[in-house]
Order: sequence, then structure tokens, then C-alpha cells
Amino acid sequence: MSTESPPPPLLSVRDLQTSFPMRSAVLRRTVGQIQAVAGVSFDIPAGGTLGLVGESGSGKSTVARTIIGLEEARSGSIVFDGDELTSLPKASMRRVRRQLQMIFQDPYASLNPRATVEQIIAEAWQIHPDVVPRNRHRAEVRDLLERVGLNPDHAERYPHQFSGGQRQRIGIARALALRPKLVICDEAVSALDVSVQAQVLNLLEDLRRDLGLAYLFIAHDLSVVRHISDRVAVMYLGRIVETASQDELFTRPLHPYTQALLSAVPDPKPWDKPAREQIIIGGDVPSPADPPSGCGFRTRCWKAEETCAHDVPELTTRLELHPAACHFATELAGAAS
Amino acid sequence: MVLLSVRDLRVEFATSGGVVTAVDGASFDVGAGETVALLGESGSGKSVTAQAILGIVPKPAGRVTGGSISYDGRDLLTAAKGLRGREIAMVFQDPLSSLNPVFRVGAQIGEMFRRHRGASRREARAAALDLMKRVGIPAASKRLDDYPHQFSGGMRQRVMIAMALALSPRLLIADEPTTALDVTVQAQIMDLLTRLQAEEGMSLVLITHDLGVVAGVADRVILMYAGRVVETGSLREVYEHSGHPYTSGLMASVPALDGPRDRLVPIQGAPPDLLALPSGCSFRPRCQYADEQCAEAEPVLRQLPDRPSTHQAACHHPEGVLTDVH
Amino acid sequence: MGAYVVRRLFFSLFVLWGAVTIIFVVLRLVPGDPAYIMLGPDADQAQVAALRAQLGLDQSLIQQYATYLANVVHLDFGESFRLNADSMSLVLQRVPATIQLATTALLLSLLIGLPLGVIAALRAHSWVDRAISVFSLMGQSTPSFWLGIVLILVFARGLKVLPSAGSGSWAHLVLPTITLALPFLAILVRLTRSGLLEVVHEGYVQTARAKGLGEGIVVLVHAMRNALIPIVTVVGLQFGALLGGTVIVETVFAWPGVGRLLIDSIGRRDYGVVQASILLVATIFVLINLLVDLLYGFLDSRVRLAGD
Amino acid sequence: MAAAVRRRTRAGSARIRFGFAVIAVYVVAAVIGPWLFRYDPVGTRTADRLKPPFTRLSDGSFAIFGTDQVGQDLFAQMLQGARISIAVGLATLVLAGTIGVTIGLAAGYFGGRLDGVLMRLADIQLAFPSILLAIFIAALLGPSVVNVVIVLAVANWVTFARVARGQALATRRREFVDASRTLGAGTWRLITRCVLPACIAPVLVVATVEIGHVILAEASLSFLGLGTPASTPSWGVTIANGRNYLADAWWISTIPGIALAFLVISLGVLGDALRDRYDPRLRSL
Repeated sequence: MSTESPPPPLLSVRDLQTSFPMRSAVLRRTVGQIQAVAGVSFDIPAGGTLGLVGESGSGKSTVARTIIGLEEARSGSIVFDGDELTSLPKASMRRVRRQLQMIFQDPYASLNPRATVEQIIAEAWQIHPDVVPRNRHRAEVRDLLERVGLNPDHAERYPHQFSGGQRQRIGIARALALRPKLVICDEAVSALDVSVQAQVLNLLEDLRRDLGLAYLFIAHDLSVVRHISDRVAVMYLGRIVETASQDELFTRPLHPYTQALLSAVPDPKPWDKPAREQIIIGGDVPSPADPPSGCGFRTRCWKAEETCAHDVPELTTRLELHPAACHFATELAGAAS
Repeated sequence: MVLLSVRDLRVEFATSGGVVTAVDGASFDVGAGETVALLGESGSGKSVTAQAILGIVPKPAGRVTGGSISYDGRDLLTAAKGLRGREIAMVFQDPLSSLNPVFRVGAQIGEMFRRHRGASRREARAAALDLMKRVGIPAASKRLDDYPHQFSGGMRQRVMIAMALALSPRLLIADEPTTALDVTVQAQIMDLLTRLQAEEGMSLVLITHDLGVVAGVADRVILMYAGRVVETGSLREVYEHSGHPYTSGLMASVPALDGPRDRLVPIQGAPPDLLALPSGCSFRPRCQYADEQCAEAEPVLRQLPDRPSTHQAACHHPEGVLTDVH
Repeated sequence: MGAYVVRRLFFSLFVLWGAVTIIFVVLRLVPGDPAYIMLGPDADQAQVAALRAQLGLDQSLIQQYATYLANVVHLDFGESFRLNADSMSLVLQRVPATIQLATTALLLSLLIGLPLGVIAALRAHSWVDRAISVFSLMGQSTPSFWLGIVLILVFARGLKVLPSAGSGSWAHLVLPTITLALPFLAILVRLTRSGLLEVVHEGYVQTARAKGLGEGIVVLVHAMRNALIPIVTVVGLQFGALLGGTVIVETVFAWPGVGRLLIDSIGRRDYGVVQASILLVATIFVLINLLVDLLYGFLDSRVRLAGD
Repeated sequence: MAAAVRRRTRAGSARIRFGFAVIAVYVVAAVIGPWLFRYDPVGTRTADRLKPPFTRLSDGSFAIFGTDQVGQDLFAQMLQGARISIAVGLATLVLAGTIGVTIGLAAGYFGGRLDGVLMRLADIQLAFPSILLAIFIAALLGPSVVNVVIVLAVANWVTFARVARGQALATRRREFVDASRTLGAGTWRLITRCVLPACIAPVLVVATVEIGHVILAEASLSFLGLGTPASTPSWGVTIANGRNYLADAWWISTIPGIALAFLVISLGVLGDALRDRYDPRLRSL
């Protein structure tokens, strides 16, 4: 890209594959693999935010869970801050884990109902005693609560005493406890009411600015992803089909799926803009257990031709365009502009 | 012509924490052939309102304690049972849990004809097949004998819609019909609903929390907060000239899909706790315009200054909202 | 459905094999020489040695297990040296009486338990529900051997309307059936009530109401069909308790079934007959549960079609 | 939703108080009763044989529940029986609970092959009606208090294993467990801090119901002559003895049965009330 070599990315994922076993009816033997993630590559620079969008079954959450170590990668590499996570010994993994944290979707399920807020946040320091010494737990918990916009005097309360938005703030405080460099937000604002969602989005932006955090922001809501991301990657059936800067992707989508996805998002003020033609694609996302041959999107694509059934389109740049995994990306670019 | 008229509806629920007024004096009308959006976040009472219209408020915890609902001149609070399914139909949020897992979908649709019209098994089956084709289920004849769990989310919602349409109701209430679905499928279902509404000429009440979903679809908007109607009017009027601070706050909370990426201006505070509502205006603790008047008197719906008479908001200080935002 | 049936069949066979093995293991694990235990403390060395040879106790464990399995497959549990007859045929003679008792008790429980459960659920938290719940709790908590004795005291000794023991007529069947049925019936009431209450708040019940169906159809068709799924499973497992209960009831009422034979044989240290009876009851139980599983698959397509 | 958050049901407080009160009376009677009313297992007083309730005996003592076939005071005998029944019940529960919860936790948390093996074992065991298995083992071991505990524990561990396994399965997939995992928590920490605490309430509920069943089973075994030996007169033994004197002395069998049933009913009431309060699935009703 530029002439001087850029600093290495904070997180670099290459050809990541994650699969789940599929069992037979009679003897419950493993008879095959469901490819939840079928070869995914991306980079996140320090302090950057990559938005990962996709519908259910796209594998976006599995990507997150594999990076954080909740699922095992079948192949591929995950390099975080210079360490290869897929082959790291357990002891070193614990050290690396500190730098890599996650915010979960469900603010009701992600907090242990039997623990106080202080216990939930300080658990991180019990596991990693070198981060904060025991006598500092109380003070640090209060600092963190203040930082995420909660009353520090509520440290002794239990999760059920908070509202959904407040609980999500507790989850954020827990993720920050180990002073991470990268935070994975897996649908972190999806379960919240719109009015509260905006509060949490603003908080995430403030934290990025103040702490220099990088985010892998996973969501199905395109406007939320656009709002928070520097770069955006679109996933479909276990693969990234298009990736570009936020600005590029939302103004000049190349992949037919991205175009359909953007077109499907309802506009709250449609009368403000010139009438746009809505693309409504038929059918559903195919099952990852039985994906179509060739291009995964071809069964719902209006551009699909013979070749799409045979060749998996690669995620590469065509002409001067940003990467899109479609045989007809150049054609579609012309049509879109 | 007004088809459905809700007046001062009150619905209470007994919870272990005390009695909660889920709907607190809501009034609105739905005209024949009209599409109305009932908007609100969690705890607004929008779904309970729909349950009250159909007479299916979960008993014994919940009960209608006041007000009236009339449908085509008939009192729904007493006559809902005879009209359910025939005149008024409903589609729910989660199509998987809303379909009976142990019966084939063809039988579940056909049941409408068998139980209401006394159709034979064969007639019901044929009618179910027609409906499934009409709502766009591919290979419908093969899928009649499938079970709900064998369908995708979007297809299940189509089954629900087919079932609701079976007896050509004049009013269809759709409670968050696309919330559980993916964006591309949501577009399909909204498209289907609007198409069917036009074909049937029925009234459609769309209940949702998503300002965008109803934007291109609904004629009118009824916005609810903490069990009360806080703003109502034509959709464009309400969206462009919000007269209630809650409405304008919601609009400012949604990130845009185009234009500049400005910092969001969220509504402060948390959604209302129905067990501990403040005096006067329920929105008061989250409102920048709130003053003593708001604590003393509960605002009623009234016409907004210099706006059409149909555009009403329940706020003591709509002028401030109108000038600040626009 | 085919794969499901095959899977359940395999599983039943596997469970039976496990039951046989447990009996073998328990027999060998018990401290002391099985031959000595069987013969009792009065036996002399020669008798013990003879029995050891007869039981194959001088062989290696694996050989013993193989012989044992082979014998079981041939339904050969040896001669009952007390009754001078083939153990298995002794047991088989007693099976009809036990089946008769268990079936009537099962029918009685279903006929009374299911409707009571439905009524309790429909009138949840009313006085009717409370009364039914109290009855059900008492039914589950009353020791059946004691209930049997009280029934004899009242109906046979006191009122003299029914026979106190033995078999032969329908009148003989009444008291044992009631005694055996009561705990099972009580469990059925509870299960039906809680099963129904669990599903009445489900979305599809709301849908059924929204469809304008009558309350009877909503509850008895849409809710009940789903509520039955867990009920059927637990009923299958609880049927084991009912079978186990026959041992006690047959003892109390001198009913000539397998249970009484079992207790008599334990008293006589007739272990061939003991094994044969236990294995036979276990087999009946496994078969019942196979039926239950198939019924379960019929009721719930999700189970039947999983993985097909 | 705010309403749901606040939901802290105090369902069944009256039933819980009733259950605890009755059980407390039984426990107190079992602990101190036998000191106050001496029972001599081998004593015989022919003059006082088969006396009905409320009889003044030859030594001037008052037999509120009458006497048995050897002239023993039935009330003293029942106090002794309470001690045995409750002790056997508790011991069995501790044994079966420890085995069951350990196995269930391991199966549910680790899943996979281990789960498969352990749960097939449980399935096989369930193929035996538990009373039948108990009868079989008891017949081989011979009657003794320790043997009864072993037999009943073997017959009842599966219930605990299933509950613990179900809870472990449900809990290990919860997001808050994933959250601890991403913090770097090890297996031991996850089991003891997240999964085990989630098991405690349901296991206690099951234990309450189950102790009633165990006490019933003990009485049944003793009634059949396979439980506690005649020298330790548990309620089952007493009822069995009375069977032979039904015509002349109804009280010998009847009164211990009522005492037994009342205890088991109280345990059932308590268990139900605790379940209503702590089982979130039923709480919403």
C-alpha cells in the first residue's frame, strides 16, 4: 500500500477454519463436519475497529469465539500481538488472553447471577493476580464502574438489580479489567433498546479514544456497524465476501450480497432521498451443513451463472476496486456507480 | 371509516413485585384498510395492547381493568372470542415458538377451515395448500406435511401469515413480525405483508420497536411509552416534526446508513420500571425539558402548535422539542 | 422413523445386556463365596464345593461371565434345587398374575390420574387444585405395604366386603390394584398438572387462542399434545416403580405373582429363581420403555426426525 | 422487563414453614426421644402384650400408642424407629448425593465420551426398578443398617447424577461461564465457581423429595425382612410385626404407618415449596 512498511497489525487472521462435528442418526457417529468458518482472513491494526457483519449462520460469532479460544480452530492462523494463538502453549495463552477480551450479547446471561458486581469484575484479577494486587481490588472496581458510567457505590449489588443497559456496562467493565488491547464485541448492543443502545455505542467510542482499544465489532445491524467501524467485512456462509473501508463499503458495495443487504435495511426517512430500487433477494441462507457448490451465494443471486456453481470466487481486488468475492465484481461496480 | 377504536384502555398485571399497569389509558383508532404502526420499546405496553384487542391477555396474571375496545360497532372486550381468527387475526414475533411443534403445518393452517368453517379434511388441506402458495412457500404441496422445525425462520413466519389470512380477516395485527428474522428475510416478509394488505384491503397494525421497518409502510404512527400513547400522527409528520422529546430522542439514537457519522445523542437513563413510575409524566426522569409542571400533571394528548390536527403529543413542552430539533 | 426405531431397539438390547451384567457383577462383588451364601451358614464343605463346581466358580472370571451370558441367552438359570424345577419356567408360571395386577393398576391410574391432572391444571391455584394436590401428595407418601394392611383391616376384617388375600376372582383384584395404583396415580396427577401448566404459556397456545379456537381445543389438543411428551417419558420410568411395587403388594395380599415368588425364593436362598425373576421384571420394564420411546417418537416429530 | 428483574418470589412461605416445623419435631423426637422413653430391643413383658392405646401398663407407665406382641411400648419403639429411619435416610442421601453429583457434574461438564459412558451406566441402572435392585442386593448382603444405606445409595444416585448433569450442561453453555473462560479461568475454577453453585439449589430440592422416598424404601425393605434386622426396629419392621396381629391389635401396624406417611408428606410439601421457589421454570406460574 504505502512506501514505508506499515506496523504489523495487532490481530492478523489467515485462512481460519472452524468446524463442528455432524452426527449420524443411528449410531451417533461423527459422519461429517459443518464448516461454520470456511477460510477467513483479516487484519485489525492497533486502535482500529473492524466491523464484521452477516446474518445468522454466516459464522461471524464463530470467528469471534475461535479467536478468543472458546472454539478450536481446525486450521489457519491467528496472530495476536506477535503470538500465534493456535499453537500457543496453555501457560502462554493465559498471558495473551489478558490482552484479548470479549463483550457478550446477552446482558442477562453473561453475568453470573450469584456474584456481586465487584466479584464479577475482580474475578479477572484473581485469575491474573499480577494485574491488580488484592488490596487494590476495591478501588479499581470503583474506578472501572465510574469509567463505564455506573455508580461506584453499587459494587455490592447483584446483576438482577440493574437494567439491561447497566448490565451491559458491567460486562464492559469486566472486559476492561485486564487492560486489553483488543476487545471483541459479539452483538454487544443487539439486545438493548434503541435509546440505550446509543448510550452504549457512545461509551464504546469513548473507551476506544481514551484507552486506545481496538475492536472486532460483530453485529447484524448494518447501521450500527457503519457507525462504529473503520473497516467492514461482510460474511456469508462462513466466508468473507467483501471487505473495505466503512466509507467505501457503504457507498460502493461490490458484492451482490452486500448490495442486497444494504438495500434490505429499512430507511427511517425514505422520503428524504431519491427513490431507490429495493433489491429483495429470495430464499434463506443455506445450511452450513450442506452448502452449495462454488459460490455460497449463488442460490439467491440474480447475477449467478454457470461458472458460479463451479468456482469459488476469491476475495481479491479486481481492477482498482476493494476486495470482493464475486466473479462479476467489476461489472457490478459499474452498475452501482 | 373507523374499524377499531380503543378508548382509555387499562391493562394490569399482577407480579410478585406488585401490580403493574402495563397499559395505562391508551386511546387510538384504526381505520378500515389503514396501516398503523404501534411503536415502542420494551415495557411500552404495545404487545399487551394487541393482546387486549384480541382478548388473549394472559390470565390470571393480567386483566383489562378499564376502557373500551370497539370493533366495527361491537364491544371487543366481551365479543373478542367470536371474532378472533375470523375478523381479527394476529402474527407473533417468534414464529418457531408460535407454531405448535407437534402438528404438521398443513394441519395447523387447515385447522382454521375445519374448526371455523366445518370444512372436511380434504377441503382444509386444499385450502391450506392455496394459502401456502399465496404466501410464497416454494414446493408448497411437498411441505404441507412438514413440521415447523423443518422450516427456516422466514418460511415459518410465512406459515403464520398464511394461518392468519385463512379466513380473510379485516384486521391483521402483526406483533414484531420480523424482529426474529435476518435483514434480507425481513425485507421479504415486509414486502409480503404490504402486498397482502393491499390485495385483501384489510387494516394492518404493525407493532415494532424499529423505526425503520415501518417507515415505508405505515400511514400512521402511534408511539407508546410506559403504557401510554405519547405521540400520534401521520408517519411522516411524526418522524419529521416530532413533538414529544421521547420521539425525537429515539430518532437521534438510531445511527444512519448514509450521511455523516455524527456522535449519537442518546436518551438519558434507563427504560421505565413499571413498578416505580414517577408522578406526572413517565418520561420526566429522562427528559431535558422536564420541569415542575411535568411532575405534577400527567400530560394528555393534544394537537401540536402549527401542525395538522391529527398530529398530537402528550407533552407539556412540545414547543421546545419542535424548535430544538428542527 | 426407521432409523429412530432401529436406534431404540439397539439401545434396549444394550440396556438388557447391561442389566444381565449388573446381576453378574453384583453376585461376584458381594463379599464371601456365592456358594456359601446360597447354601447358608449350615452347609458343610462338601456341599459348598459341589455347588462351586456346579456354578462354575472354579473357572476364571471371564469364563464364568461367558458361561453366564450363554445361559442367560438360553434362559437357563439352572434348576431350582429347592423346588426341583427349572427356575425360568417357575418364574414364567407366575408372570400372568403379575401382568394382570400391573395392567389393571396402570389402567386405573391412567383413567383417574390424567383427568384429575387436567382438572387441577385448568383450575390452577383454586381449592379444587389444592384438594387434588393434597390427595396426590398423600398418594405418593403413603407406604404401600401399610396402605395394603389398612385396606385389609377396613374392607376385609372390618366391613368384610372383600377378600384379604389370594387370587381367583375379580373381588380378589380390587384391593391389590388400588394399593399398587395409588402412588403411580398420584405421580401421574402431578406430572399432568405441571406438564400442562408448563405449556399453557407457550407461544403456540397463544396462537391457538388467537386463531379463535375454543378453550377446550386449545387445552386438550394444542397444549395437551405437547404436555404429553415429557409425561410419557416419566410415566415410562415410573412404571418401574409400579413393577417394583408388585413385590410388596403381592407379599401383602399373598398374590401369586413373580414378586411373591422372588421374596419367597430369597427366603429359601433359591438364587436361580431370584435371578430369573429379577431379569424377567427388568425385561418387561425395558420392553415397556421401548414402547414408550416409540410413542415418544410418534408424539414428537423433532425426536423422530432428528438426523434423518 | 424491569418487572421480571425485580421478581423475587416468596412463593410457598407457609408451606416451607409447615414442612420445616414438622420435620423439626420428628428430628427432635428421634434425637432425644429414645433417651426419655427407654426401649429395650430384647425385653419381653408378657403381661403387657397387645395392649391397646391409652393403657396403663403393669409397671405403672402409660402406653399412649399401646403395646406390641411382646409387651413393648409402641411409642418408645416408634421413637427408636424414627431415629433409625431418619439416620438411614440422611446417610443414604449424603452417600448417593456425593456419588451422584460428582458423576453428574463430570458427565455434564466434560461431555463427550465420558458423558456417554456415565449416562449409559445410569440408563442401565434405570432399567432396574430401583426397589428391585435394592431387594436383589439386600438379599445378597443380608439385613443390616449399613447394608440398607449402601443398597439405597446404589439405587438412588442416578437421580442426583441426572439433576447435576442437567444443571451442568445448562450452565456450561451460559454466557457468563464463557466470560470467565475468556478471562483465563481454568476447569477447576469454572466447575467450583460457576457450575457447582448452580447445582446446589436444584440438588437440595431433589434431596428433600428424595429423602422421603428413601425413608419409604427403607421401610419397604424392612417390611420385606431385607432391611434393618429385627433388633433395630425401624418403622417397617414394626409394621411387618403387626401384620400378624391385625385381628387383635390394629394399632401395631397402623400407627407407625401414619407417622411414616406424615413425615414423608411433610418432606414432600417442603420439597414442592422449595421447588416452586427455586426452580425458575416453575416460578413464572
